[in-house]
Amino acid sequence: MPRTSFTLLSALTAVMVIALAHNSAAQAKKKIGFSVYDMQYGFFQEMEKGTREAAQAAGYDYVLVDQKSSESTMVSATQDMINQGISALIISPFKPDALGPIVDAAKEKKIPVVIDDIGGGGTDYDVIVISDNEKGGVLAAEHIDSVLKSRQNNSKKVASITCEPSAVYAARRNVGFEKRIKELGYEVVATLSGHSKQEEGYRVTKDILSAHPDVAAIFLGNDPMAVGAAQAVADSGKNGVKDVYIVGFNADEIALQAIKAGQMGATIQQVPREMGKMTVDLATKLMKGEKLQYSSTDNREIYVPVNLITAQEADTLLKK
Amino acid sequence: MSRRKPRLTTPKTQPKAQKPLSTLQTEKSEIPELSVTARIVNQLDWDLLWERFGIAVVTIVVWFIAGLATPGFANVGNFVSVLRQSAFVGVSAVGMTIAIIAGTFDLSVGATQALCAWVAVSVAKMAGVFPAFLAAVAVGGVVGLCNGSLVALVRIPAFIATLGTMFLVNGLTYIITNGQTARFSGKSFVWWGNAQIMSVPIPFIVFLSCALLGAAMLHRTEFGRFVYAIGSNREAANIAGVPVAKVAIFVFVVVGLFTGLGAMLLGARLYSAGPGLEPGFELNVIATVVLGGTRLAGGRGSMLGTVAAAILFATLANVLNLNHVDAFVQRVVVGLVLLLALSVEGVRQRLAEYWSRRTVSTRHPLGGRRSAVAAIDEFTD
Amino acid sequence: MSNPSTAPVLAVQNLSRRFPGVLALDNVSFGILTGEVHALVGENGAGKSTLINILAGVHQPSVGQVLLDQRPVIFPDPLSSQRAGISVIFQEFSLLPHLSVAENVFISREPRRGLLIDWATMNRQTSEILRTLNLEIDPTTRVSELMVSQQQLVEIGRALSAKTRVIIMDEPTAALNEREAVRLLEIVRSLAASGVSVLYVSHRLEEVFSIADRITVLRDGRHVVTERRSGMTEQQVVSAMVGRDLIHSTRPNRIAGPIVLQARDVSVDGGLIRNVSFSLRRGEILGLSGLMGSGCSQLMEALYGLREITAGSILFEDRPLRMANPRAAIRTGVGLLPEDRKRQGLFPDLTVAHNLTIGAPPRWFRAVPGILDLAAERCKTLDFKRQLNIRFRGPNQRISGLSGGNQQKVILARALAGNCRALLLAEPTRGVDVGAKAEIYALIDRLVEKGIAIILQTSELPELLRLADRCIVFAGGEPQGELRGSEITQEKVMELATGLSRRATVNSATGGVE
Amino acid sequence: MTRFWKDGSPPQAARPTGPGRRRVATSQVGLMLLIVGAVFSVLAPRFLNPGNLLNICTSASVVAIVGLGMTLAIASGNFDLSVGSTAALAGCVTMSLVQQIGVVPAILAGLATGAAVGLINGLIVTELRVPAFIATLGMLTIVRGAALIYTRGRDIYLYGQTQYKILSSGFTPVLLALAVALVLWFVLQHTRFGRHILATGSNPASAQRVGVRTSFVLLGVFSIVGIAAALSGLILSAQVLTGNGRLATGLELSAIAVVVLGGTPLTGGKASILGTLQGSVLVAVINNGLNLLNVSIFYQDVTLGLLLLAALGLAASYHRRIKSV
Repeated sequence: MPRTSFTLLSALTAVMVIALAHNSAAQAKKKIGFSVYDMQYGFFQEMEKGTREAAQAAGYDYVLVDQKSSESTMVSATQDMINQGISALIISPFKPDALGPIVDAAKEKKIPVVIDDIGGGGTDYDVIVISDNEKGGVLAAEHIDSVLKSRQNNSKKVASITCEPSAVYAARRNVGFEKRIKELGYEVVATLSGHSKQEEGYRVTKDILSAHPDVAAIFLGNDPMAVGAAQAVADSGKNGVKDVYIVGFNADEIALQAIKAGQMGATIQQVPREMGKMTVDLATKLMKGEKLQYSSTDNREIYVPVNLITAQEADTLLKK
Repeated sequence: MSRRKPRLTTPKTQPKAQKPLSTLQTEKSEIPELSVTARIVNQLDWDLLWERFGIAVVTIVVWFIAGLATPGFANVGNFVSVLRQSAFVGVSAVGMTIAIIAGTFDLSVGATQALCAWVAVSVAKMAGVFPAFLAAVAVGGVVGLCNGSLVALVRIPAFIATLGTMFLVNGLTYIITNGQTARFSGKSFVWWGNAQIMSVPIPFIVFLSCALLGAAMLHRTEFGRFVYAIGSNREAANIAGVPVAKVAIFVFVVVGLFTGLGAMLLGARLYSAGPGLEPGFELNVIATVVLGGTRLAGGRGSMLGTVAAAILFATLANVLNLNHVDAFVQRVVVGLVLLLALSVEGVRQRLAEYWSRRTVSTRHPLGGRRSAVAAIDEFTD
Repeated sequence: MSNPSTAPVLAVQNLSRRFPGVLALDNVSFGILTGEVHALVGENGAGKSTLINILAGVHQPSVGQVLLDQRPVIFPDPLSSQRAGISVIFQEFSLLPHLSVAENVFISREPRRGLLIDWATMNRQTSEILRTLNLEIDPTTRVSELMVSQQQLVEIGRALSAKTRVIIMDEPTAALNEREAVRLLEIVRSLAASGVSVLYVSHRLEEVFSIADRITVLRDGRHVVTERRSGMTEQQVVSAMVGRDLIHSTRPNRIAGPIVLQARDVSVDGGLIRNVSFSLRRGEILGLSGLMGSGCSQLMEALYGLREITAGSILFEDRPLRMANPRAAIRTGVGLLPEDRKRQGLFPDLTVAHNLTIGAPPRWFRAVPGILDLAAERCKTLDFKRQLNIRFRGPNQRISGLSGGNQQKVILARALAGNCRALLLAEPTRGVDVGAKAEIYALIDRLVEKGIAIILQTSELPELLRLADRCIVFAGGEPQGELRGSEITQEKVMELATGLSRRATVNSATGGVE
Repeated sequence: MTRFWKDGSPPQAARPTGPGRRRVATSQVGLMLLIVGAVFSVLAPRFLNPGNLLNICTSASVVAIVGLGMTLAIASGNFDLSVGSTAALAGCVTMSLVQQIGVVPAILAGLATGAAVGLINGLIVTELRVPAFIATLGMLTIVRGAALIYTRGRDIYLYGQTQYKILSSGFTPVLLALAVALVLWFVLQHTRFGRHILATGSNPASAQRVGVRTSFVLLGVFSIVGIAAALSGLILSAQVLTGNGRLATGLELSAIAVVVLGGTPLTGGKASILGTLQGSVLVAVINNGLNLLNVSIFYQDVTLGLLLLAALGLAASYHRRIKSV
């Protein structure tokens, strides 16, 4: 035992020595650090792509960490990245509420913080680029209304399926949707969670269909679930456009394909890649110390338009 | 589960915990015809050594390699971060170590942590740090008490009982919080998760003190004795006068308390907490404990191992990130490390058997007799 | 009895086996003839188990070879050894509690139609085989529901079903009481008569001498002697086993002191045991004897708080005694040496010290959780080491490294450690070798002299005769009578145990039966 | 007053309730099924309509198939936590191959993947002697990672792939589940391999000594679990016609839950195929019912938890009552 503790000590001292050696080496090129929500999702893969390309185009070094949908990983990994010395931090937080320690750490090192989507968690970030989730929901509601109006079977029943309960900000999509659709005189017969998963979206939709065979449209908090839902509708011998109008969120590739294949109605497009690019530009400005143009100054937000994607837009998008 | 592996005909080498060196020498003088490797494999109690110090050594080695190979690993700021990160799993792993040594198990720590963290943050917001601490620990304790009673009194197998409470607490947390995350960034509260004293992070200090406390409980108190006894042979423990039920309940309470404390630290660390905090936390904790050399079947294990394992996992995550290893690959690496570390003992046994078939002495090792008895006693049981 | 042919059916030649750190078998050679009962004797650790395991294919020899019909064979695994016509009945059995009797008999040799198991045939053949062992049970019953003696017959049935040529029995009577043992020996004889060779491993010499044709003695992993039974005396065998002569001690006559423990019309678990009354005095040994299932062991459990006492009263030192659990029992001053050491006594992972003090670890404060006084613990351990002369290297040695006898002593020490005044000994010398046995007897005598009152439950009549001053014989959960001093003889005990005579000197309480 | 006297007693100690407990637990889950079903059919008007029942059975069968495999694992005294990841990997492999090599070969490839993962699990447990719990825990992350690497984190979609869709449409999942159940029941009851699984779970040491090749048995068991996991993975991927590395996360725990609900004891040596089926239906009924009533997802976990505890609590108390007599 004493021998081990001795080795332990000597080991630590040795590592410390190496530490000094490393610290002496300073880096010249500016480095942009991006901390991404979870690379398991197509949406964030797109966002990461946009960010990376923009950063490299602007001639920055670029480092990435994946929060793997865990808040403690988000904080620790991002802080590690800050410790490694970056000139600007771009982050799409898994839990905006947990941004506090990260922003503090960044401020300590005078590093500008650009938040990419999801939410700012009321922290002292420099700017947040956010696609208006609630607006997206409203968009979906109005689109559904217009579609259903044009139809004979005027069932006023719609359903709304949320992402996992802990994804507070994604929930706003459904909030916006439900508020608007009610105003338009529809009945929301079911608000359930599909845990952001394809298979769950499928299962829940099936349940909804057997509870309310006459449901006219379903809005889902993200595209994987929407795709699942579309398949569920198909499996119960109906169609995701003509019979039960399925609307998703994100405009992921799978969704666009599904729309193209006539299996689901529409999706709300966010533009992750553009957002990535924007964040890099903003970071550049901040590093230069320029003023920014906010959409809403009080909480330093810059809105990214969300727009509706139906069959023809889907085609054009896929072409690109 | 581990009890049921078909390995019972494996002879164990003889414990020479207290003075392996001297015994090694005496044996050497008696069995000269053994090859060096064979002798070492035969004479040292490898599983004991490995169990005690294996992971500690591995961790140190990893630190060395990382320090040399990874730019940016070896700097104070990074060490601080690694150590801090090790604490959040670590604190509740301290409790889990005790539970697993006692031959039980708690799958509900993840859910409990989420609930406690939320409680801690909300109470801190309303009433301040100390009440928050009390509240979090209390809630943890209560959940532990439920687990304990289910296992010891209702006599539901720990695995299922805690699986049940896991689902239960999870749902309750969502219902209580209505899915909302609580947030509080009061300096005095946040300090507990993020500050450091002389570049030693507070959470790590707490973690170490918990580990010391746990070790003290295990080795210096009657309770600790009972824990080992129950883990080693529950029926015998009962006959020997160990209050098995009471101890079992208390074990789960302890797990709950430590989890509550860890949860508060995490809440402070994140300035916030809510439902769905840290998915898969329970499995990380268990993996940490077992990686630390604690035997899943109970009866054996040490705190040192748990501490080392916690640091090792944190280091691993850190190093992988520093080297910009793809997140998907990271999953694979972590899993592999776990498997490698845990197959060491099995492989060692294999080797020992292999050598024992090859090497044989024509002369009888006088000193070897008692151990002959031992070996035979062990596997004829 | 049968006149065995001279060709060894199974033999070992210069057999050696090394385990990490030990040489368990060292150049052993001997042969088993067809149709003979060949006894293999030796102390624990003499290498019997290793030899058995090698013949069973569980282990493989490091050096030397096994000869079947003079041809060298290698058993890489148990299956191949069984295929070669060898079956082993291990002391702790190899039964699968969740499976039926038939399955246990035919496991890994299940009769099949195509892919499927042919249950009908299997069950039929099973009951045929078991009938030859006059065991009448439904082959579809789960083994976990059988009594130990029945389970053993199932094991033998398995051996027979395998068309075995050599049956190896490891301590077959260890778990049996006298009566069942006698029956087993008959079965062994008939097996031998039918041409099956039996390797009978035991250290109960009276059995060995009653059935063995030849006897082989092992010591310290080496072969000492193989000799026809007629050519050896018990003394010779013993000294061959132990390497020295043992002085056979006899029961000292003792003077009993005041009453320590008194039972009045005690019933246990609502009628499992009924109408037990006795009084136990300082400095005497009260024996409990009876066939398997007679209730002795249950009574011991009840006295130790492991079973509920549903009627009657127990006085401990004239104070009424209510024990909810063992802990309470220990606190009041009752100690138990459990029947099954491995299962109920030992903590294999823990050190000698921990094993010894676990019941009542010495503490600094009475507060809970009590802080341990490690120094005191160490002293206590060494103290007992001296008193009971237990052989171990140091208090921190793992107990799994001790011999059976020493393990037993440690557990005895544990029972004594909680300053016990009434000591319950269940099978105190089970799985303990001859040398240690004598020691433990002497030890018990010393304890009694010190004024500890002892209740002894044993299935070995010689042990009973050697130790007990008085003896209550049980049958069917009721005491059949009490024997004193010289009255205690094998005949008398068996007579009562089998319920032949109800007119023995019966306790007042047990007058009216049923 | 608690007594552990008989607990953990070795084979030779006679246990009064050998078969008892399983039957009890099975009947219990059946009983619960009836009660819960009755409640929902009152509360939710459309609960009993055939479409919904089929819907329930479908979602039950996905878990059931994994659960059935898991039943074998648990009966052999082991565990498999890697089933969720295995399902995902198999799903991805199949989806990616359907185009190139056609549906049936792709499906076979998927099942083969499952078998391979299972085999690796088995080898780690038998050869490296890592406790199954930890071994499969490690494999859980490894295989998940493998699936993500294989798909590069992207989704594979096969819209309009109608043949593959058959796997999930109509009665197919239910029939598959029943088929698996039937086969496994048959294996367990009437084949040597099956009995040897129980033997291994009952007492590995003895089993080995009486000539059961326990390592082979375990390899077989783990492979079967792997295949079962793969199969349900395929069904899931067919349901949504997309494959990705996120598929079937957390499947392992729900699978274990249904097995345990079904009354297969964790101590090994016994298996209740019927119980597992009932268990998975029970869970499916509850989730479906709560969805029909538009009850928040929050309550589904709670009910599942309560259910587990209730079922096992009853079983335990019954067990104890028998014992004490």
